[in-house]
Amino acid sequence: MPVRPAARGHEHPTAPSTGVWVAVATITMSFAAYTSAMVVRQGTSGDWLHFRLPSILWLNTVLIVASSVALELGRRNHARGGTAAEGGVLTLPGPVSLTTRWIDVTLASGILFLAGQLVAWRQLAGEGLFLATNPSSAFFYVLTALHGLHLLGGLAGLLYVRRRLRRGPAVAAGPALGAGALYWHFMAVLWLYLLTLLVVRL
Amino acid sequence: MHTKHIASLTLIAAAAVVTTGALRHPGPRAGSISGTVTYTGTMPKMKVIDMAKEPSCAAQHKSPVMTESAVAGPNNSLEDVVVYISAGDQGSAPATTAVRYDQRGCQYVPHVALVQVDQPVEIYNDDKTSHNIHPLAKTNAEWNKSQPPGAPPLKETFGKAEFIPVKCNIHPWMHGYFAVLNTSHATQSGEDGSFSLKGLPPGKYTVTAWHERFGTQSQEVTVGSGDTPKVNFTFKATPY
Amino acid sequence: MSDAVVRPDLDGAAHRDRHAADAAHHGPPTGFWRRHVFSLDHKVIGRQYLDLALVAVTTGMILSWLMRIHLAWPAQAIPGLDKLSPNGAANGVISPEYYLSLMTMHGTIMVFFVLTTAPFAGFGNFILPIQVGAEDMAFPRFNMMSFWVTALAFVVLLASFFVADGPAISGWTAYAPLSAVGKDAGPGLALGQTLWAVSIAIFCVGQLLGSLNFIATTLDLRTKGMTLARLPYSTWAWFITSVIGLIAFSVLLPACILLILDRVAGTSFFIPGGLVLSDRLQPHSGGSPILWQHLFWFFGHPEVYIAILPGFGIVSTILPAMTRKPLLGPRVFIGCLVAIGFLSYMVWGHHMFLSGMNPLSATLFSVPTLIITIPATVTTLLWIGTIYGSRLRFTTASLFCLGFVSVFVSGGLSGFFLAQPSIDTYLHGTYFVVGHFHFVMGVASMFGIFAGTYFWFPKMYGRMMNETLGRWHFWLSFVGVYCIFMPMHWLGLAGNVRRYAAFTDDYMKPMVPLHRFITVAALFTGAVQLLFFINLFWSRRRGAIAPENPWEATSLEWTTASPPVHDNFGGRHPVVHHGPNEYGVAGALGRDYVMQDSPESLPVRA
Amino acid sequence: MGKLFAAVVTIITLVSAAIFAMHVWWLPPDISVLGSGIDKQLEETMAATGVMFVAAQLLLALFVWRSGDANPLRALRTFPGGAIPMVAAAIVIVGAEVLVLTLVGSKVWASIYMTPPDPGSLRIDVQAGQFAYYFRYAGPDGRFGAIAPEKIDEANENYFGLDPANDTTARDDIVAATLEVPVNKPVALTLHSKDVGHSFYVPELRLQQDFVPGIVVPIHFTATKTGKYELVCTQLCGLGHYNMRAYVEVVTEPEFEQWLQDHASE
Repeated sequence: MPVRPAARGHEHPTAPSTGVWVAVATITMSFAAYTSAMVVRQGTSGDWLHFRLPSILWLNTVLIVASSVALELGRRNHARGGTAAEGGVLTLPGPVSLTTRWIDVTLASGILFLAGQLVAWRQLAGEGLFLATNPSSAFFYVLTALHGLHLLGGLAGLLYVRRRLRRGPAVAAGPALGAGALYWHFMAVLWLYLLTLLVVRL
Repeated sequence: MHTKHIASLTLIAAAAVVTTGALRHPGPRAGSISGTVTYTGTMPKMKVIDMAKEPSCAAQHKSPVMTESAVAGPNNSLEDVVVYISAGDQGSAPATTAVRYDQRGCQYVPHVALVQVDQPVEIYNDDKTSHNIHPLAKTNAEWNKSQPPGAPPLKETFGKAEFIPVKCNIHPWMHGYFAVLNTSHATQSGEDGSFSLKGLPPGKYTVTAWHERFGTQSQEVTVGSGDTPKVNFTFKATPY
Repeated sequence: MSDAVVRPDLDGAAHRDRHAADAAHHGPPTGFWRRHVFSLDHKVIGRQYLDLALVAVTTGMILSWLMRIHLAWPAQAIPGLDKLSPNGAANGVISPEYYLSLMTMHGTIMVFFVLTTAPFAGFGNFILPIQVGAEDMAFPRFNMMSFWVTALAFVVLLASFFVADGPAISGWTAYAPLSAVGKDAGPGLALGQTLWAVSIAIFCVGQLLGSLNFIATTLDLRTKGMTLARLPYSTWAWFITSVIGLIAFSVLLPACILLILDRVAGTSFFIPGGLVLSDRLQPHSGGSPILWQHLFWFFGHPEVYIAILPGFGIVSTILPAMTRKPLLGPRVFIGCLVAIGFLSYMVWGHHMFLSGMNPLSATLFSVPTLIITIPATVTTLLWIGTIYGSRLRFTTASLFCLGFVSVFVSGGLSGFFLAQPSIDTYLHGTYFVVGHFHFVMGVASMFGIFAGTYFWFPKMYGRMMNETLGRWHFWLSFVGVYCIFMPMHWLGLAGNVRRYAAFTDDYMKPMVPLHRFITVAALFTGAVQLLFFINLFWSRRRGAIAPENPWEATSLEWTTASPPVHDNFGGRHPVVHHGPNEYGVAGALGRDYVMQDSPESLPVRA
Repeated sequence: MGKLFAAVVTIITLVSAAIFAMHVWWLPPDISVLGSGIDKQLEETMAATGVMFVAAQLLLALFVWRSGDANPLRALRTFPGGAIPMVAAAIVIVGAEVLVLTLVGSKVWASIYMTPPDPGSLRIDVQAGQFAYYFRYAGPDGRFGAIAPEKIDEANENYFGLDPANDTTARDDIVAATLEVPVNKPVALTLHSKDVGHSFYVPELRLQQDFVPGIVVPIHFTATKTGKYELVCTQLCGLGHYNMRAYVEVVTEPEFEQWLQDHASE
């Protein structure tokens, strides 16, 4: 791998992925906190109201999983047998245009997912379930909102990666792309977790 | 503000009327409305206040202190009822002298304070302990300040008419009222339930009586030149 | 890990080119804003953090002065205070609610904006990258955001001094429901409390960004040969602290968000039903006040170690340099740091012995709490053992290290009492607790900060600090803090309750004279800190020019210019051959130490 | 400088230790059955930590004195045995200390919090609110009336939210601002809060327990000495926190009966 002694972070081969792994740990921790809060709160008193989740959530789930797959395809195409981040010998990346197209697909479905989440909120509000209506609805809004917020961060990150791919040298964007993909996959997994949690609890 | 303007205008108008009238025959003399407030039914039993928490206050009272939310006098008379002109007031001068409100022996003196809109209220802590004054205002601004022993009096004013409950969180039994009114024609029924509103120019008035537990009642009264009509109020008392 | 440790150095044209490109890309910025304000340079950011901490600590200390004056002479008018808070301090006399505001702000400012920013974010930012031989942090932009977000949090907190009914009065622990129900609970609990929660939430974000940087930098940006075993102890401490911080703040953030929602959105996470405040039945229902306590203390106790562990690292870095002896049992020391970091997450419940928790779990929480004293004791003994038979150099830095050890012992031992539910039953919520945590996390980490300042100031500003002023600063502070905080333990034993604006209870009245003594000591000790300020500002301009390595220390920052150039090593990439602990050895040129990057083969013990 | 440091640390240590040892400021006399256990536990901890405190500080002072101001060429001496004795010492001394404290301590703790109150105890319902305590005795019928927050009316002394109009069991409940208890009779308290968190602290009873809004916390004690003691709040509860107190009056059985009669409501 193109090792240079310690240098500016965002040029450094492994720092981005380390950073994302740390971020993943942090976000996991905070959602663990929300989960335990949810469990405790539900156990505290019998005012927990169960309600049916908006059906659109399933569509959203499909969307986010699809976006994750698309991004992975993009990353694979860019890697073509290993990026700098993964170590190993340096190889020419696949055509940048293809990679960016996959990224565009990811961005699009990501945005659609967020839109879908908003629709879900509207549906709940339509049923008269607002943030303060009941602890269960409160947790629904809080969890979905925070997941959405983190996803927005992911979108911003991917846009940055996309820019760097276009500006080139594309090979230098490899670590960033790898990190971005890692984060995005985590967002998808996190959503699946939240969905199960909500299904079980609400 | 606005009420003040109207007030002053009406004053001028009234003055004009009086002077022009004076040229022809002796002008109209002010009348007064008086009467008594009584109750029917069973009065709630006032309870003994346990001030054990605050020895310095308990020591100030020889006889046990009772709650004051409904105080009866001889032959069913009702005390501490605020009687005031709620309509037809022909002008009240804005009051400038401050109303004194005391915290003495962990009680509010007076229990109900008559205050005019924008009239300064001076709140004194005469006790050896801290109080906090917390007017639970709804239309006026709510505030909550503590007043340690020896602290200077708090000077406050209320901009809108409202019956404001006042409480002290440090001594939960302390409850009183600021009766903030738009008129200077207001009084409280005495121990025998009697009251009298003096200095009323001839005219048609609505007299309202307010009691913190039994609510409000109103009556229409017409006061002729120098008349002293009688108006009585009777509240329905409930034990709880 | 290990693969990260040794990297093949396949240097080559490609690499050199890219490096040239870097140099072009990362030459020192020229614009004023990029240089001094929104700088990406970890050294500037570190100094910014320290300056922020300086402002914060001054504020916090003045608040404590006001509190102490009020406790000793409750009716005393303080000239001008009525200008700052016409409501809280009418005629300059502090009202009980204003006292609680001062207390809440003192605690919050000191814990978050001083004890977390200065020893960790401040020194860590400046020193850590250089000690690992990096040109900068892993993510300079996040680093800059981290500081400015923290600064914003500070501004939001201070803003609450200027809202109608004053800052929050619910203490730095902001127990629900007092902190959650709003204005009916009393003054300071309306907008002031909301600002508090918002400020802390923002602060969490800043610290998470910071910790992320510290971890990535320590793991990835170590220069060639800088194995984990060769990391200086301060870097070890900062690294472990950032791991603790990462977990702690990622739990406090959710807690604050839920609290804000309870306050502004009408939810009931922490507010149970049927509460009547000021004759008003509250609209909430079903919430759990204990939930807040759990979330808060899950952060809150590790926070104590976030405040003190950097001090451990600083002392363990300075002591060897000043004793000219290697630190006793370096691996044991690092083991202790890890153990403490790990245990710090199993003890939060000891703050809640009396919260009606299941008595059994109280016992379960008390065991790790007592066990955590073992690694703490070991580190203390290691320091004392390092001093044994050494050639101690009495610089201000070393004096503050010695002071650190002394107060840490004093404060740590009083923890034995509070760790036991049976005794905590009596001492909980008394001044004993106040004395305990001020010694062990307040004064101890303060002394760590002072030691670090006197030690690294030459590197940071290129000039030496004045030693005479420094020594006076130490001696007066050292005696002063004992006069302030030791008596608090006695007050606690006598049952003197903390967080009281005045002592009106019959059995507490006799304790007022002792409070007066403490107040005098506090005013004195506070005034002494002026010596430090004078020294700081005077030395920045007039101090003697500092050599590269004034203390004859071994770690990499002492191989750079004072102050270091923009990319720290001027394009050079140091290669590390030795650990940081090579003191009291026969080094080259008759030195008694070997620097980490000096090429000579492993030295022989003298 | 080394001698100076040694001297200062020694003075600070000995003065502090002396003041602790001489009980210049100390706990008020214990008046409860379970308090003695706590006092014993505290005394033992005080002794143990006291020894560690003095030892550690004096060791520090000694080493600093010996290493300071010395000939810079004096040979360095590493601590005999290196770090191992340190670790051993810490683990043995502190570990043993911890073990003992935990074993003994948890016994004391259990005796207070894990043992159920005596079935024959006098039951008293305690309510904390900003900023006063109120105490409720069941009255002749031995039953507590139901409480409803919306019924709370402090202006009329209805602090608990009783409903005497409809709830007959509530009519004879005795509500007082003083905690009146008979001496040597087990007392079982149920603590509940009207608004925010508060705490129940009577130093002489060696008893401290938080009021947690939303839940009822039971505690129990037996007072062994008649007299008037102060109950204070130790959980920050707002502007009147420092003013939140009540008195505990421990009286003889007949005096207590008399008191009940005096306070009997309609």
